Amino acid sequence: MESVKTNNWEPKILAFLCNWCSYAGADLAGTSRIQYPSNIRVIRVPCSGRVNPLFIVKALQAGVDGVLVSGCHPGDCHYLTGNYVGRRKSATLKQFLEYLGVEEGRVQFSWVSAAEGVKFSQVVEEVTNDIRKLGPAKRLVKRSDEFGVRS
Amino acid sequence: MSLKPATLSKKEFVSFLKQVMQTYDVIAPVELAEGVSAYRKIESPEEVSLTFHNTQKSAKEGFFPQSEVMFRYEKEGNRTQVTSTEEVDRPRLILASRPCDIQAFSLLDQVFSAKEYTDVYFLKKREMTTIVGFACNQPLSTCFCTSTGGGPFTREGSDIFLVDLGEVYWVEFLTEKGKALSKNEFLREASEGDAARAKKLEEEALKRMNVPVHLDGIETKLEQMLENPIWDGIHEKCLGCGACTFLCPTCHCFDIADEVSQKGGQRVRNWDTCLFSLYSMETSGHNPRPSGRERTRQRLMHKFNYFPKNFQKIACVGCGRCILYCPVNFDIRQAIREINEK
Amino acid sequence: MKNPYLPIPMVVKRTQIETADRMLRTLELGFLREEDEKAFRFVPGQFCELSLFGKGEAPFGIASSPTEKGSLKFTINRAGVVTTALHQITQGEEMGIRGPLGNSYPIELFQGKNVLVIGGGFAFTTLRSLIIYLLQPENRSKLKDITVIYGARNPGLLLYKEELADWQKRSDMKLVVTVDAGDKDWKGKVGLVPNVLEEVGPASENTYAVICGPPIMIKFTFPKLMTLKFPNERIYTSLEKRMKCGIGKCGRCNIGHLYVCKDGPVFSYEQLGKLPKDYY
Amino acid sequence: MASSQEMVQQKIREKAKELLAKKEVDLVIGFGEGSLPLRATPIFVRTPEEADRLVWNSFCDNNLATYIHKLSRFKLGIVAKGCDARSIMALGLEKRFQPDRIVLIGVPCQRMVDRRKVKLHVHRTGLPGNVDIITESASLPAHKAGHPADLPAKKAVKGEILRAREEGDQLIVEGNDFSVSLKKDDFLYASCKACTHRNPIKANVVVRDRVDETPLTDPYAEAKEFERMSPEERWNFFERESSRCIRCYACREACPMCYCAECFVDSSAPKWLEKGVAPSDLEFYHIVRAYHQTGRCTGCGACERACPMNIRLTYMTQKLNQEVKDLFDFEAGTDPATLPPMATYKVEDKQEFIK
Repeated sequence: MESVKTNNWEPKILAFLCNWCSYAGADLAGTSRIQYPSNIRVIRVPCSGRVNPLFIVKALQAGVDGVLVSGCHPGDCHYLTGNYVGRRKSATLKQFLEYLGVEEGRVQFSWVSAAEGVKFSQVVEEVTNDIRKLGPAKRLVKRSDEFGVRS
Repeated sequence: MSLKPATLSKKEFVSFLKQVMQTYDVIAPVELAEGVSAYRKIESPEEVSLTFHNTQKSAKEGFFPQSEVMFRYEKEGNRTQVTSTEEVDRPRLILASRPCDIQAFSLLDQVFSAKEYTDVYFLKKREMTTIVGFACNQPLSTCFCTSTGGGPFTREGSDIFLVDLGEVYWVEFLTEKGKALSKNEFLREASEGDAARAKKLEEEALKRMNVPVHLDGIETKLEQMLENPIWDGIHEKCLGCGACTFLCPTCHCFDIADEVSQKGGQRVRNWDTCLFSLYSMETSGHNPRPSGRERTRQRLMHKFNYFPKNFQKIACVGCGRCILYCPVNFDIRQAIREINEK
Repeated sequence: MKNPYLPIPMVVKRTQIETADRMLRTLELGFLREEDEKAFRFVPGQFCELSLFGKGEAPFGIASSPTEKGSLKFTINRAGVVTTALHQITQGEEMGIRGPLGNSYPIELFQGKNVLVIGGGFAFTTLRSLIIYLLQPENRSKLKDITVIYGARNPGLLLYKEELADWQKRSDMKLVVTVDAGDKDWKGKVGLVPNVLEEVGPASENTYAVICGPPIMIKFTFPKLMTLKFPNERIYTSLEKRMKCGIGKCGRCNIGHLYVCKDGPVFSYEQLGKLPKDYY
Repeated sequence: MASSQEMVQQKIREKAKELLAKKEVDLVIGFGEGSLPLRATPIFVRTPEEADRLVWNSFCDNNLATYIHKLSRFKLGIVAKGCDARSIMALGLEKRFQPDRIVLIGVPCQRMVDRRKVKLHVHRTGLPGNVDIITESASLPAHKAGHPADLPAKKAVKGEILRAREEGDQLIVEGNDFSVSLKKDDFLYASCKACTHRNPIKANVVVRDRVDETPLTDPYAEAKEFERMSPEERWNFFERESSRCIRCYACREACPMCYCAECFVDSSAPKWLEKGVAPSDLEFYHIVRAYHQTGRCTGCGACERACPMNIRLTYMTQKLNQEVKDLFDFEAGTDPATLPPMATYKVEDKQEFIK
């Protein structure tokens, strides 16, 4: 059953994109007609530092196959230091999730500036490929019929 | 006409249970981790573990699970199709419930069947369930069921009653429901010796229950104590977690919430506790029980004053779970003592 | 066995924003099944759990009177998740109700007596139900004087303006509407409910008082009723508490051994005096 | 001959009396005699006379700093072990109390006894009269979660523990039909064995000589042991542990660092998770609860000790502590001048993991 599904399966990836850079980078990729996989769903955030790690865990629970958080390069933060603070959250959360057994690569991070449409498409390509290799997310995912004790 | 007691060899317990499971959904103590057990619907007899003093979570879960779907709904356009999950299609059997938990069932009955409204989810399960009581050969020092109207060998409320005699279980059939199991081919006729052994174990167990907790008159005592300064002290170490109330066999508060899924969703009830501040918090942010003082008071007043006022019985069966598992050693026996001394 | 947790399916027939701040909205709900409508018998003061699938339930007093056939009215203050959703629901949508729940105003006691109704803010909902019920000719004939004092913070926050205008014109009742602060168009009374009560000074002899409002209003009005020599057993109020099941099982709305949902929400001050001071 | 512990107890009482008598504090939070063997219980002492109820032993395992939140309007004296003191310092950094309103009665800690390990040791041979019926015909689930595998395996005693006392490095445990002497070191909390800060930092007064802070195990032993498993095994372990959760939030309430006015689990808008016991909700809760302690956890183990279902929790927080030490060279509650790592940054922080 699973394998049948896997054949047509396309990963669903949630991307938290900083309004000031990566979101504009995605825009640029689009307006420049650069192709990238359509697997990402974007949530625009004011800063990569705004991404509460809770959002990432929630996204995984809600059933996305992967999460990408993308913000401004170091030194370029619109709020000066938001991406630095976010970087610490990202580093610790990533390690922690992998420690608990969430596959490496489910949660990824990138710096993409507003000028980097090409880089944006490459990042999405890479992340999508990584997650496609990992297969559908199973750990932590809440099944729609899930209730009570999982047997 | 009562049936003669039987015995069941422990070697044949698994076979016995297999046969039972052909007719019943069996809810039995399962060891979730070493030394931690709770009642679960079992898929195979091997899951059962009867080596507990008492389980952490009580057997009330057999009728009132921590989370329970009340109905599912599906939306189609403007219409919503609601399907209740109240029906119980197979007979159920709660295996090896301690007498304290069984006494608690009768208290929960009062709440859930109270005349104005019947709680179908609880009652339908209750009706369909056969209860196999399990004597406490070794009550713990934290047990005080004999002070709350029960006892380690109290049969009341059981359909069948088991006593662990070492190599075999002593099996008594107490009700019509219980007798339905008497035809199980793995039961043997009990001997005089078995009866004597069961009797002796009962006497020994009762002898262990030698530290009474004085609950006579506590309802009246508490009547005048709502604003007593005693509450300032009693609650102080309480962390405000829900461990005691969630493990308590008589606590029955719940919350109702909707869980949404893609097609529709379900309305669910989950255990809740008066010790959480959110429990009584109103949408405006106002909380009539703003601190641990009021919440601890509510817990004790409900058990020993409000519940008896409504149902003529205290809402405590002396199982000792709240004493054993409180993270800060809040001991309800001490609280009772303090109340009595006021 | 009847399942008291299953909602009765209803349809939103009409909606109306009541107040200038748009925080209060009245829903008029119609029954989808005839048998439900027949079975639904209530008395003013009772409430329902309004049920929105996916959002949950919240309790609301029934604002319409049993004499207004064909639908039920509820006025909803937007505060939390459920009430916000109830502000968004549109005409023609389906939803559920559970009820009628709780006790009611002691209407049978009012026979041959005067009735004083004091309301404040949006707690006026079940009082609307009560007043309309009492004004029905058959009921009205059994009563002596009816006096209603209703206050809101400002004119924009007064509920049921049509009804108020109607009652103002009637000769078989006395209506005093007051606001804490008027605006340029306000021609009516300005003053706090407790003070207006004192000014109106209704006789307490042979009179039942029903009072509903925010805790602060109750706190200051109650002593005035004492001054007017209303005995505790003839003052009634309706309480609010966090509720879930509405049928005395889930536990959270107790005051002492009573449950506001099942044994209330209407209590006399005599009853409240005997209960633990756990309700405010 | 008074044992060192009795002397500590005496000094705690003296200090508490003095603080209360001189009105330097309104109350002293310390430990009193527990109502059960192997236990002490938090007490709140308001008069010099009451100070004689204060005790000190190897069962004083609660982190008393958790009471600061509801008592911060008072001047507090707190009996503080190394871990309590760290929590207090960490809370000070988060401005949870006025710095001059807490007096620490510091107790260099002898490490606390894990009562569950003792009980399990006693339990493992089965209960007389309730002989294990199942294990002969069928075995229990292969991996028995819930407790570290480092328990002494020898068979000892049966039945319920009714009394326990300490004699030097021994723990005398007695029941109706047994009395056994156990080596305390075999029954310590894993978090105590790994502890490297047994001497309370910044205590106003210290009631015993400094203890040697060399830990009995690797400071990150639990995390390292866990990491030896494959990702799949790790997830299964985590899933199994979380599945026992009853949502009582004892772990949250026992933790001094858990004090959010509204915890994410209690928020209704947005509703982050349901309130039931669906496994993924339990997992979600445990991940976020632990992760929220990043750079704030002092490794006291209060969460795990509080759990009525014996869910293992410190392997998670210990990993976070290890990460924070490796990445930011920070240990919570050991340095009153440095901001917690998640509240700050360095330009040169590692970022190889970022594309």
